[in-house]
Amino acid sequence: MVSDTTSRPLKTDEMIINMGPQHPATHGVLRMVLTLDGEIVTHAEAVIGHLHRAQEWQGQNRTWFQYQALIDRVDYLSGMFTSWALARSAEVLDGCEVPERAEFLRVIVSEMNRITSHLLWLGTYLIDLGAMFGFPFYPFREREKLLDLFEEIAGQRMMFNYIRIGGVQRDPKPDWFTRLRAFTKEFPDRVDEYEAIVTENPIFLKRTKGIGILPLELAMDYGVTGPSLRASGNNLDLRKTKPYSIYPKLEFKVHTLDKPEGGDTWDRYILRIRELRESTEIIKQCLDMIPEGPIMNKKQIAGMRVKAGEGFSAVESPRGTLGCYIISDGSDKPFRFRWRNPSFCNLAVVGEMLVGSPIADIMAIFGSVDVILPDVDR
Amino acid sequence: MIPNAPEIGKLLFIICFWICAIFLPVWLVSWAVGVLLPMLLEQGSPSMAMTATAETLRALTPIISVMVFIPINAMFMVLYERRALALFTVRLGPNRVGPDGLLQTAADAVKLLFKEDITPRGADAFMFTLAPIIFFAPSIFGALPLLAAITNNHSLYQITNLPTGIFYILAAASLPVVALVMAGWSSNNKYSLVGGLRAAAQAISYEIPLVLSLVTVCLMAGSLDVVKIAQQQDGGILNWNIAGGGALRGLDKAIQTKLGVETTPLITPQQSSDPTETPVAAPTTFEEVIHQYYPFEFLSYISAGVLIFCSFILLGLYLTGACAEINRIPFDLPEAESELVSGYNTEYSGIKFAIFFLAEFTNLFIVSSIATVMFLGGGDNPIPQWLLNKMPLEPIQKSLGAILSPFINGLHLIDPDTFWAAFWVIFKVYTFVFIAILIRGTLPRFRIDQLMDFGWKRLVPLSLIAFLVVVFARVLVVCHG
Amino acid sequence: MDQYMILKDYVSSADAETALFYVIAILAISLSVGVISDRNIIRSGFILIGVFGAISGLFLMLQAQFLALAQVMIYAVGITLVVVIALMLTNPRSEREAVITEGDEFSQETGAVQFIQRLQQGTPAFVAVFSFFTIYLAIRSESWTPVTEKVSTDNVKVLGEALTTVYSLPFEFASVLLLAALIGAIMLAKAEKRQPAIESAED
Amino acid sequence: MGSNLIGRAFESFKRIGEGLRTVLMHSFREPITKTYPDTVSQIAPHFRGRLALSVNPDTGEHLCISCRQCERVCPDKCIEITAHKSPETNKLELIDFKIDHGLCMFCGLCTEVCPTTCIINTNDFEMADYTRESLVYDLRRLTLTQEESAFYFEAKDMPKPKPKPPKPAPGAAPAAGAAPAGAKAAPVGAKAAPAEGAKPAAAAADAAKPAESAKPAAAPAEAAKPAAAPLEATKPAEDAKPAEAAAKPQDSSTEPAKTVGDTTAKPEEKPTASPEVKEAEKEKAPEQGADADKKEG
Repeated sequence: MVSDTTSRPLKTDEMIINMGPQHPATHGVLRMVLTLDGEIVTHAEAVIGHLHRAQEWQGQNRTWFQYQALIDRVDYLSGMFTSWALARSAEVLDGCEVPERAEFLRVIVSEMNRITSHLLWLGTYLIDLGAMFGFPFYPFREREKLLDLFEEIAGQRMMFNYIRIGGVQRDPKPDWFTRLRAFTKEFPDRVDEYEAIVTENPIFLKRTKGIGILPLELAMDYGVTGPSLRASGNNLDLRKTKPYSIYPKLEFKVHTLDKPEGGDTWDRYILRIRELRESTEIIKQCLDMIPEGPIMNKKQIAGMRVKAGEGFSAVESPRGTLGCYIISDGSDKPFRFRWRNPSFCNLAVVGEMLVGSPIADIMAIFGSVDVILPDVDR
Repeated sequence: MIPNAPEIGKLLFIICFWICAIFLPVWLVSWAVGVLLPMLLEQGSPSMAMTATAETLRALTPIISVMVFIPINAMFMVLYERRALALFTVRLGPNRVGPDGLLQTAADAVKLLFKEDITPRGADAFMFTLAPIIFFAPSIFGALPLLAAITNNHSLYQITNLPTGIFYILAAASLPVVALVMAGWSSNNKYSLVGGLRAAAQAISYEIPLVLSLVTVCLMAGSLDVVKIAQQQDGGILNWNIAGGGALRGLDKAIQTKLGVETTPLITPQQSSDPTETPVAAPTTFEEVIHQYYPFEFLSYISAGVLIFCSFILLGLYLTGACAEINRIPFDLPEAESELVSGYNTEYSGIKFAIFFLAEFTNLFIVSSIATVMFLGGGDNPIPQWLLNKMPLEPIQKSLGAILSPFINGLHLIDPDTFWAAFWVIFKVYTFVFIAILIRGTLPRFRIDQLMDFGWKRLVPLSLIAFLVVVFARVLVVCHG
Repeated sequence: MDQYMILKDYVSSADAETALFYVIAILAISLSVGVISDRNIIRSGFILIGVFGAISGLFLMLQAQFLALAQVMIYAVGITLVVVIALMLTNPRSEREAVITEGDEFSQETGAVQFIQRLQQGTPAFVAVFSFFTIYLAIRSESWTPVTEKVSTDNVKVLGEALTTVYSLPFEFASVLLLAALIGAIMLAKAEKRQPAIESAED
Repeated sequence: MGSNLIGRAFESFKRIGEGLRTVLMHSFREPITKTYPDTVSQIAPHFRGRLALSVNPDTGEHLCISCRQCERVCPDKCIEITAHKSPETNKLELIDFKIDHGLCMFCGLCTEVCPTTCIINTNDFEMADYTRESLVYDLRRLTLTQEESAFYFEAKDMPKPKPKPPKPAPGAAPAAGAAPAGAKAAPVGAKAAPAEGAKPAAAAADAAKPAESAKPAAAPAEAAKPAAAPLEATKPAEDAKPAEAAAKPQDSSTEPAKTVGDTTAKPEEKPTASPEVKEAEKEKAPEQGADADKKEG
C-alpha cells in the first residue's frame, strides 16, 4: 500500500476517520474506523461494545419472572420477539402448553411489532439517504398507531413485557381488535403511498441500486439472517422452514429475491416493504381465526420456576433468526443464558460490504442491513 | 371540506403577516432615506452641503433597504419553510412563540446570538472568522442589480442598474464557495474539510449549466442588463421568457389587433437593421401581424414551439443548477447530515453559525428572484394588458387613485408601478421558494459522484444543446430584443 | 460651499481615479507579497483570491466591467479554488515535510515551497526586484498614446465584436490551447487511475 | 441509446412528480400531532406510568399491608418499605414506602405481585424534576387520594377491596408516649395530605388541583422533618438506616392526638409547627450525634 502511494506522481494521503460513536447517523453508539482514500473506503472496522449491558449475566442473576421484564430491552425495536424467544425456550424446557388464544395473540402482536420495526427502519433509512424532512414522518405516523395499540394491551409502547412464559399477559378488549382491523384495512394504502414517493424515485434508485451487494456465499459465511439474507436469495425464514406456534395454520408467503449475484440495498428495501404487506395479511388472518379461551397456562408469580434441563428455540425477528439458549437447574433463577442475536452477525458482514464504496454509501449500506446496537452488544 | 383547513389558514396568515412585516419596514426605510429626508433637506434654498447629503442618501437607499430586508426576510423564510414542511408531514410545526409561532425564528435568532462563540483548537482563527463574512457579503451586494429590475426601474434604484447586471450577480454568487472551502479548511476538522471540498467541486460543476442557461436567456433577450430583460417581458404571460423568450409575442400582438385594441407601434431591431424587409406601416389584420412575427410560416411556428420547449428546459436547468449552487436538498452534500455530521459548519456556533444560516436562506431568495426576473417577467402582471382593459377595473382604479393621489403626488409615498411590481415579484419568488421546500420534503440526497455525473454528463451537454437550438430557432421567429 | 464644490470636482476628476488606482495597486501588491511570504501554502492560496479580486478592481477602473467580473468568476473563484483544493488533497500537512524530501521531483508543492524558501533566503529576491525594475522602466519608456474617446458603457458588445473580427485568430489559438490542456489533464488523470490496477496485478 | 436516455429522463420526471404530488397532497390531511401541554391524548388505562399507592376508594383506608412482595420482586431494587410490627395489634404497620423513580424502569412487576392491588401504575408520565433526590417518592407523595384511587380502580377493572374490619380502638392515650403515637399516625397523616404530584393525565382537571395546592404544604413538612427523630428512637433497629429515616418528611407528628382508628382525612388541614415539634427538635440534636457515632463505629 505504501509503495502504491509513493510511486504515483500525485500522491493523495489516506485519511483515517472515526465515524461515531457520536456521529448522527450511526444508529446509536457504533464506532467505525474508516480508512479513506479520497472519499473511497479502503478499510472499515466496526468497533462495538459501547452499549454492553451484560444481558446474559443479568439473566443469570435474576429470577425468571424478573428477567421477563428485562429482556425486551435487548432489541428495543422488536421486544415481542425477544420475549417470545425466551418464553418458547422456557416452555420447551418446562413442557407447558400454551393456550391457542395466547398463540394467536402472540402472532398478532409480534407481526405488529415486525411492522413497527420495519417502519422505523424505513423512516431512518430515508434519513440516512438524506430525505431529512418529509418522508421519514410518514412511517412514524403509522407506527404511532400500532404503538398506541401496544400501549393498550401491554402497558408500554416499546418495553412490552407482554409475552410471558406460558402465555400472554393480558387479553385485549374487543374494541382493540376492531381498531387493529381498521388499521390493517388502511395500512396497505399507506404502503402504496410510501412506494409512490420512494420506490421508483430516480435518486433513490441511484443511491441504492447496485450498492452494497451482499453475495449469498458471503452472507452464509457470516451467518446473516433475516431480510438481508432473503434479499440475497436464500429463503430462510423460520416461520416456514422451522414452523412454530400457529404459523403452519396461516397462509403467507416468504418473500425471497432470486438474485444470483447477491442482493443490493434496494433489494433489502423492497423486501422489507413486501414484508410489511405480508405481515398485515397475517394479522388479518389471525383476527379472523382467533378462538376464545384462556390466555395463560402458567402462574405468573415472583418465584416462578422452570424445570431443569437445556432448551433452545429461535424465532424469526424483523432482523433475522433470534435464538435463545437456556440451561435451568430447576430453581427460580436460570442457570445459563445465551442469545443468538441477528444484529451481531449482520453487522459483522457490513465491514466487508463497505470496502470500495464512497463515504456517502456507508450509511446507505449500513442502514440497509438494519442493525440495532443494543442487540449487537447485548 | 379540507380537514387541514385551519392549518393552511394559519400558514397563509403567517405569510401575509410576515410579508407585511418584511416589506413595510423596507419600504418605509427606503422611502424615508430616499424620498423624505432628501426632500426635507432640499426644501427652500438648500445649501450645497445639504444637497450633497441628500444625494448621498439617495445613493445609499438601495443598500440600506437590502440591509433591512435580508435579516427579516431570512427570519420569515425559516418560519415559512418550517410551517410548510409541517403541512407536508402532517404535523403542526412551530406554534409556541407568539401567535401561531410567528416569532419562532426571532426567538431562535436571539438564542443563537447569545450562544458562546467557539473557535476550535488548532483552527486558523482569522480564516475561521473571515469565512462567514465572505459567505454573507455577496448576498447583500449581489442582490443590488435585481432591485432595479423588480421595482420597474424605480428612480431610487436606478443607481444599481448595471449594464452587465446578470453577469455581476453571477460573479457575486460564485464567491460564497470560497467561503465554504475556507470554513471547511480552517475548522481543523476532517468532516468540515470534506464538506468544504465537496462544496467547491459541486459549485464549480453546477455553475456551468447555471451560467449557460442564463446566457441563453440573455441571448434571447439580447442584453445582459436585468432591467432591460425585465422590461422586455412586460405585457402578460405570453411575453415572458418562459413562453419561448418572446416567441408568443406575435400571437399576443395579433390578438390585440384582432380585438382592435390600441397597440403601440412595434419597432424591432431586426426590422430596422434588415434592409430587405421594408418596414411595414402598422399591420392591421391578424394575418398580417402573424406574418410579420412569424415570417417563415410553418417553420416559424415549429421554431416557436421549440423555443417554448427550450425555455422550459432552461428554467429546469437553471433551477437545478441553482439548487446545487445554494446547497439545497437534493444537492446538500456539503452539509450532508448523515455523512459529514454538518459539513463545513460543523464547528461553527453562535453568531457565526447564524450568519451561515441567514446567508443560506438569503441565497435561496436571491436565486428565486433571479428566476423570476429572467423567466417569469419580473414584476409583470401575468394577465395580458388587453385582457385587463376588457375587465371592468376602471372604477376601482379611479376610486383608489382618488384616495391615494395625495400620498402619491404630495409625499411620493406610493408609486403604483412599483407597488404592483413588488406584489407580483413577491408572489412569484415565494412560489419558487415553496417549490424548493416541497422538493426538500420529498427527495433524498444525491451521492457526490452521481452529482458530478449528473452535472457533467447530463446538464452541461443539455445546456449546450439548448443553447444551440435556441440560437437557430430564434432566427426564424421575431422575438423581443 | 466652496469646499464642497472643490470636493465634488475632485471626486469626479482624474486625480481621484489615480488615487484610487494607487490604493488598489498597493492592495494588490501587498497581497501578492503575502501570497509568497505566507508559510502556510493553503492560506497563501486564499490570499491569491484577494490578489485577483484587486486586479479585477483595476479592470473596473478601466471601465471594463465584463472583464472585471470574468476575472472574479474564473480566476478568483474557479481556478484558484482548484489550485487550493489540489494543494489540500496532495498534502494537507505543512511544508516542513516537503523541505526534508528535497530530491522528490514528483510532488508539485515541493517545487513551490522550495521557491518560497529560496526567496526567503534572498538570492531570487534580487532577481525579482531587478526584473521588476526592468519591466517598470520598459513600460515607462514606451510612449503610450492614451485613447481619449470613451469606448462605451456597455463594452460587452465591443468586446464580442473584437473577438469575432480582429482578434478571432488569437482567440481560436487560445481555445485550441485550452482544449489541448483539457485533453492533457484527462490523460494525466486516466494514467493515474490505471496505475494502481497494474500494481495490484503485480502483487 | 438516445431514445432510451430521453425515455429514462421522462420516466424520472414522472416518478419525481408522482412523489412530489403525494407529498403535496399530504398537506390537506389533518395533522397527527397535538399541542401537547394544551391537549393531552387519551392514555390507555393499563399504561405503566408513575407508581403510586392506592387507597380504598370507598373508605379511604390505605391498602398496603407491608408484605414486601413488591420490594422483593423489583428487578431494580428501587422500592424500600419501612414497617414494624405494631405492639397492640401484632400486625405489620407501614411506616414509610419509598420508590426511587430515577431507578425504576416501569416494568410493572410490583403491581402484578401486589396481593391487595395497592401499588399501581398511574397514567402520570410528567415527572420531570430538577434533582435526582426529588425523584425518590415517599409515602406521602405516593399515596393517591380517594377520588384518584376510584378512577384507577374503575379504569383498570380492578376488584374493589373490601373495607378492613374495624380495628379495636387502642386505649392508649396520646400522653402515654408521643413517639409510638406518632408512628401509628403515620399512615393517617399520609392520607391527610393529598398526594402531591399525582396528576393522572386523563383524570378530571380538578383532581389535579388539590395536588397543586399540596406543593406549598411541602415546605412546612420539611420543617417538621426532625419530628421523625423520637420515632426512630423507640423503633427497633430492624430498618437499620437511621440517617435516612431521619430525613423522612413526616408531618404526621403534628397531629399526635389522633388515634389509629381515626380515618377521617382532613386534606385542608395544614401542618403547623406545634410545640411538640419544637420539643422533638430539641431532642433530636443529641440523637443525631449518637447516630453519627454509631455510623463511625
